[in-house]
Amino acid sequence: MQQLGMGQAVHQALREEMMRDARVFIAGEGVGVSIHDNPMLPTAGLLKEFGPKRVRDTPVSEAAIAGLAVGAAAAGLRPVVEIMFNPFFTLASDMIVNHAAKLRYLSGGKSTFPLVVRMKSGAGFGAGCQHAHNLEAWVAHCPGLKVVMPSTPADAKGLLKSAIRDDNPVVFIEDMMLYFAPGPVPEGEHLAPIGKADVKRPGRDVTVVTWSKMLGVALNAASRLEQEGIEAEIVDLRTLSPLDKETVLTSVHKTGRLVVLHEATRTGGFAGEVAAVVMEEAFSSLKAPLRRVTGPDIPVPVSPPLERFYIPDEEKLIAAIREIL
Amino acid sequence: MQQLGMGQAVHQALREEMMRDARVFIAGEGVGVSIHDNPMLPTAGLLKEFGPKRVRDTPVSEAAIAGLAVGAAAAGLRPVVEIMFNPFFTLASDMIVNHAAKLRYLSGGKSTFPLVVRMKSGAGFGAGCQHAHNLEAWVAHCPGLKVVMPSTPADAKGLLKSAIRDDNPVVFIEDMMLYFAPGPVPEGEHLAPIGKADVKRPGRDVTVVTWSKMLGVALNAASRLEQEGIEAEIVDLRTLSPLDKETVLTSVHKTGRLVVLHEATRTGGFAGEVAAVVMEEAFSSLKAPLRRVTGPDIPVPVSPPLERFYIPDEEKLIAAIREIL
Amino acid sequence: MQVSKEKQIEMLRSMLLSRRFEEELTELCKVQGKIPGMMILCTGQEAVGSGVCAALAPEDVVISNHRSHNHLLAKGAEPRALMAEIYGKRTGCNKGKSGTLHLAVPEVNAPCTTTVVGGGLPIAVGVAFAQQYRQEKSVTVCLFGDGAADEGSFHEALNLASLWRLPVIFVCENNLYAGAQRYEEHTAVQSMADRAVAYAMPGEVVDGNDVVAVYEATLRARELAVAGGGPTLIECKTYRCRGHGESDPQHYQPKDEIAAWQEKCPIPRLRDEVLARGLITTEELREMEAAINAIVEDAVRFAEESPYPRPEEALEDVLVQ
Amino acid sequence: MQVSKEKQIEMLRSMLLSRRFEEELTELCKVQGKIPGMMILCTGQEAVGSGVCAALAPEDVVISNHRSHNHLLAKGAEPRALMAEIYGKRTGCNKGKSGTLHLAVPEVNAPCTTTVVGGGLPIAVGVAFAQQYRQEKSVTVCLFGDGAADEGSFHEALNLASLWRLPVIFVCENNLYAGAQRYEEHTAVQSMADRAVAYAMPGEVVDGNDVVAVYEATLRARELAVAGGGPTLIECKTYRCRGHGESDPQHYQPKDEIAAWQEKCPIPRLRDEVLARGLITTEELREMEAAINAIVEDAVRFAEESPYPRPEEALEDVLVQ
Ligand SMILES: Cc1ncc(C[n+]2csc(CCOP(=O)(O)OP(=O)(O)O)c2C)c(N)n1
Ligand SMILES: Cc1ncc(C[n+]2csc(CCOP(=O)(O)OP(=O)(O)O)c2C)c(N)n1
Ligand SMILES: [Mg+2]
Ligand SMILES: [Mg+2]
Repeated sequence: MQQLGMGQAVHQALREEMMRDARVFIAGEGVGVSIHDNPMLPTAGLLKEFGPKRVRDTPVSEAAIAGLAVGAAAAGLRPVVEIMFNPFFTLASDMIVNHAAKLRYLSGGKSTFPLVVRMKSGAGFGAGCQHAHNLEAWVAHCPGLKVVMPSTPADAKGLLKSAIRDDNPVVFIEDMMLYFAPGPVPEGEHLAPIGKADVKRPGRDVTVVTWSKMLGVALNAASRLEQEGIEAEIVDLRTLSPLDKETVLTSVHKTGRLVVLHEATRTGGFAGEVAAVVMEEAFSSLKAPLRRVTGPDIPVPVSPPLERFYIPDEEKLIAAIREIL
Repeated sequence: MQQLGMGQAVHQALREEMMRDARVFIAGEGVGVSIHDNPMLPTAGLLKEFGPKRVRDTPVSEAAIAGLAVGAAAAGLRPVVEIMFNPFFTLASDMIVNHAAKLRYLSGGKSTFPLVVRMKSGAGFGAGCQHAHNLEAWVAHCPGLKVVMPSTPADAKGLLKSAIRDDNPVVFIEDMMLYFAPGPVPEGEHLAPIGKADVKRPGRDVTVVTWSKMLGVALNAASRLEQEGIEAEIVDLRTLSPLDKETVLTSVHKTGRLVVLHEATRTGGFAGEVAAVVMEEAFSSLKAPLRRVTGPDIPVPVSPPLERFYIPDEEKLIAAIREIL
Repeated sequence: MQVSKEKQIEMLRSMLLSRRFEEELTELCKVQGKIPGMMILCTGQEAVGSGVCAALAPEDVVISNHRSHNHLLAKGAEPRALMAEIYGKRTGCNKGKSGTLHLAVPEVNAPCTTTVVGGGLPIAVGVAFAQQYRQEKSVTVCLFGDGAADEGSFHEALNLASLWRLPVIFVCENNLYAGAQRYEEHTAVQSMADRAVAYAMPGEVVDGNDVVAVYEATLRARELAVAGGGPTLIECKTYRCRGHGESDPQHYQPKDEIAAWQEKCPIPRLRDEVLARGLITTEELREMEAAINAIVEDAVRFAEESPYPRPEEALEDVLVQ
Repeated sequence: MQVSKEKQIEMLRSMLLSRRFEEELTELCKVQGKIPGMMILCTGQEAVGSGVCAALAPEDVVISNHRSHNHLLAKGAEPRALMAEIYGKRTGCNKGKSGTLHLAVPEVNAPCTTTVVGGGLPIAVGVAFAQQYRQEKSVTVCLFGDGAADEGSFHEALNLASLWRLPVIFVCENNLYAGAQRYEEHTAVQSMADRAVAYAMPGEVVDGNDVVAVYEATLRARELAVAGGGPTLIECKTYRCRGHGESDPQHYQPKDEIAAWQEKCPIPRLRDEVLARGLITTEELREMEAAINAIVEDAVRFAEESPYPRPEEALEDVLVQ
């Protein structure tokens, strides 16, 4: 099977959907001509292939970029717009949260807004807290939006294709660190279902729920624990909203133990939602307290030792798992 | 003791702090001359008393209003700005989340941003989802911000005075429904500590954690349950961030049962954080599953029966409590 | 340019319908518990929506704001469906989910109305982008207030629309107030139309109480837009004769200012002229008014008699399943 | 107006220091793992920050953006503290939390620098509000790029600043590119200074490679501001000779365009003139350059030898305790 980084997988999904459906266009800052000339990045080459009508470089105007998507979707196109980095979601958030997410409801179900907002996220680049701030918990708190956060190139391709075909607004969050790690990706028509979690590794002792880049941390920790005969089941949510409770609950019913791992800061992070669902619906199966392994409640710092301190790693996850075994 | 609505209590706090400290000024849309001529509202009369230098009506420019606060605070003033309704927080969120909350950290602790952002929130006015959208969970997910959400006029006065004297950015959220219900408020210097929850009613059978307007629902439910000999302990968080874990945990250790009640939509709501903290630190005390009583995952609708359906009420809370007793 | 008799009569009728519709609301919203939410009316500003929409084709799109009744009625919205929605009834155009503030009427190409001030501008740009993308000969009109022109969204939207020469018409309804702020209390710029310069876009000021002038300015902007000439900013100078909303005591609006502008009401202005020029007889006018009365009364009756949605219906229409 | 010899020498020195400082960074950032994050330089644009800051008093405030080294050095920031921060060292001006992109130097009245494009504009307005509130005779300068002028925050900030006649100077550093977009690809307006009209604010275009012109324009704007005349928008037309960041291959910037602008480099331009006019001797110049070399080398050595913060120090400085 072809080996692609997640950036290339996103590129392939965009390319295939643009070929399939003339209503699909992409817009954003540098989605056409970019300050990077790197084939590993999602939109590289699309301008050349599809031309300036369907690949639109925009001014530095996040509200207009998101509004463009809302209006074009209302008028029947299928926009895929990019908000360069997650912290700039704030600037687009009125258009996405008060408009994309609500206007269908406000129309009594008459208008539809089939749009995708792609955002790059993730710490680890030394760019600091105005470039790295994982806000998936914000978006997952907004009825009317779907939230996808893939962890593998194959999922990224399959989920983005599904997102583009979805008639609802989908926020699609890509951890930049994943752009550069190749993985197998099915050629051609490969769709992954939005709203389905994926057990990336089965195990009977503890359930680790995670998503996006942290999946790698979870899998590495799991293989290390295996040496000691500890079997961690790794549940990759893939979609935060709608949340696949069933897969999470099935796993916790089996293991009786829950650890949630995410890069976002701890307080108010989406781990809380996962914990609440389990505490509501799998309480009787629980054998141990919850553990959350997350970024601390600080902005992402720049200095390498500080940034490493911020990002959750295998050691922290393994320690947390040991605590509840 | 004087009986004031929460609007009047906020007014008193603003007035006293403006008299106490010449660096305090207020700004926002209609904080001076307003389309309402109602003494129950927080800023009524302040323009008359303090004049246009310290009571600044602004254009409809939420980013500029928040930026005004960030800059003025950096320069040593103590701004108290108003974002008219919670959904418009989106428009100010870059200034508040990427700047007010992060710039101190980015300065290595050299710059300080002593500012307060007041926001009106709450459903029940038939104004619909672009005016009513409880987003306290967003703010509570941002390191560098404190989040206060009072439930009584006395707390509103005491917490707002503390917020204005706090050297950190504080987001102060007022449920408009509370403006019109009078309650006792201490005269003069009355400070409530930010970061301390308050047990508004003791009980041994179940812990109900709530805040803001929902406290009233909780207290009414508690008195009704009392008739049947069920004693609910009502914990009013008052401050979402920093979260007073101790008070919550002490209560759950005693009752062994947790219900979290908030008006915000369910998925990703702050109830998840409370649940996670309890599941982490009071697991062994828990006798029953968690229950969350929240708004459903929909935008706030306008039609009266639909809006009533949205807002959590005593019946729903009582039913939830019964389920876990 | 000579505006046809039919067009003038159409605009008079459009303004009269809007006025009658809102006169009903003025009374209805005083009745406790009858109408949910605030009641925001445009009494005296009817020439803007009626003049603009008279210049549009059915396929043209209108994006309106919190003061939308006239805009939507002028675009052809069904009075019954609007009134029922304003009541919060299940038969309303949005099943009671939107109420008066965010009326969406896709049937007449008003797919969404936003009460977030300035929110309509980037959305209108997106709709116009789709029209250009599909090479349609239609345009999008965004109606917004003078206060909205201070929002960042105004700036980003106009810059992008001009850059891409999108077929959009930005109509600033300058009614001299933004909430309780007088125009000069919220901006230093003499005229909002001056802001067109900042985007290399044509800007035009028109008498917003002269429906014919509004109509003609919109026609010109539309011609330019469909010809690929890009957007226009039209500022319609008018006045908010009533409060921001019906609960507003208007304590900050000078009485004589209100009186002076009531004198300039666009409806008698056109009515007297078409009567004087014999384009309509008193008899025909009375008939028109009677017909409009009947329509509005029927709409109110329909709204009154319609059922409220069932509570659980609140759960519907969030996502496409 | 005659600019004093001292002022001209001061500006030459300021530009030379900035250039040398960044020349070091050009090399240092190529060394794997030495400098965290992106490296964004202003080579060729030094006349802007150096000209602006030469016109300011110590109490004046500067709010800068992602391309800040020249702005901050010109305002008097300590090269050691800046370099150590760029290295992410504990001795950096922000203890390694900010790095090169958001250098805050409150000691020289640069309390915060933001890399959110356009983010500095509303903040500068807030600082200027405080200066007016306290009736100080100081001003605030916001330096931002041409791309930032398309953000909504630009619009809201300029409208409010003009409305309240705040003592703020908006300096748009138009280097012809915003990321990979050429100026005319991101806006249709001929000149960003034209946007001043939209706020009834004076707007001025200056040659951004003529440090004296920038200095004089800033002086005029400062005089106006402290006299209560409100804000000015100054557009400095210059050019981004290097990529957006050091990793940018500049494949979209025409080679001859770059070459042509390198010819217009502001440093030789002033240097040759002061030499020609005998304001400085070759000898003095060589001494100045040697002194600057020593300062920069010392800063690099200091940064190299400084320790990194301990990991747990990441937890400090979030809130005032
Ligand atoms: C983003 C936002 N801020 C504030 C409000 C509250 N608000 C509603 S209408 C209004 C005034 C708008 O004035 P203008 O744009 O001139 O429209 P007009 O009401 O005069 O028709 C304000 C401040 C809002 N709805 N949205
Ligand atoms: C709100 C926001 N959007 C996007 C970016 C990414 N970005 C960083 S610099 C830049 C270009 C800015 O261009 P300009 O304002 O002209 O400044 P210059 O880089 O040319 O000095 C962009 C798009 C950002 N930092 N902030
Ligand atoms: Mg107005
Ligand atoms: Mg630039």
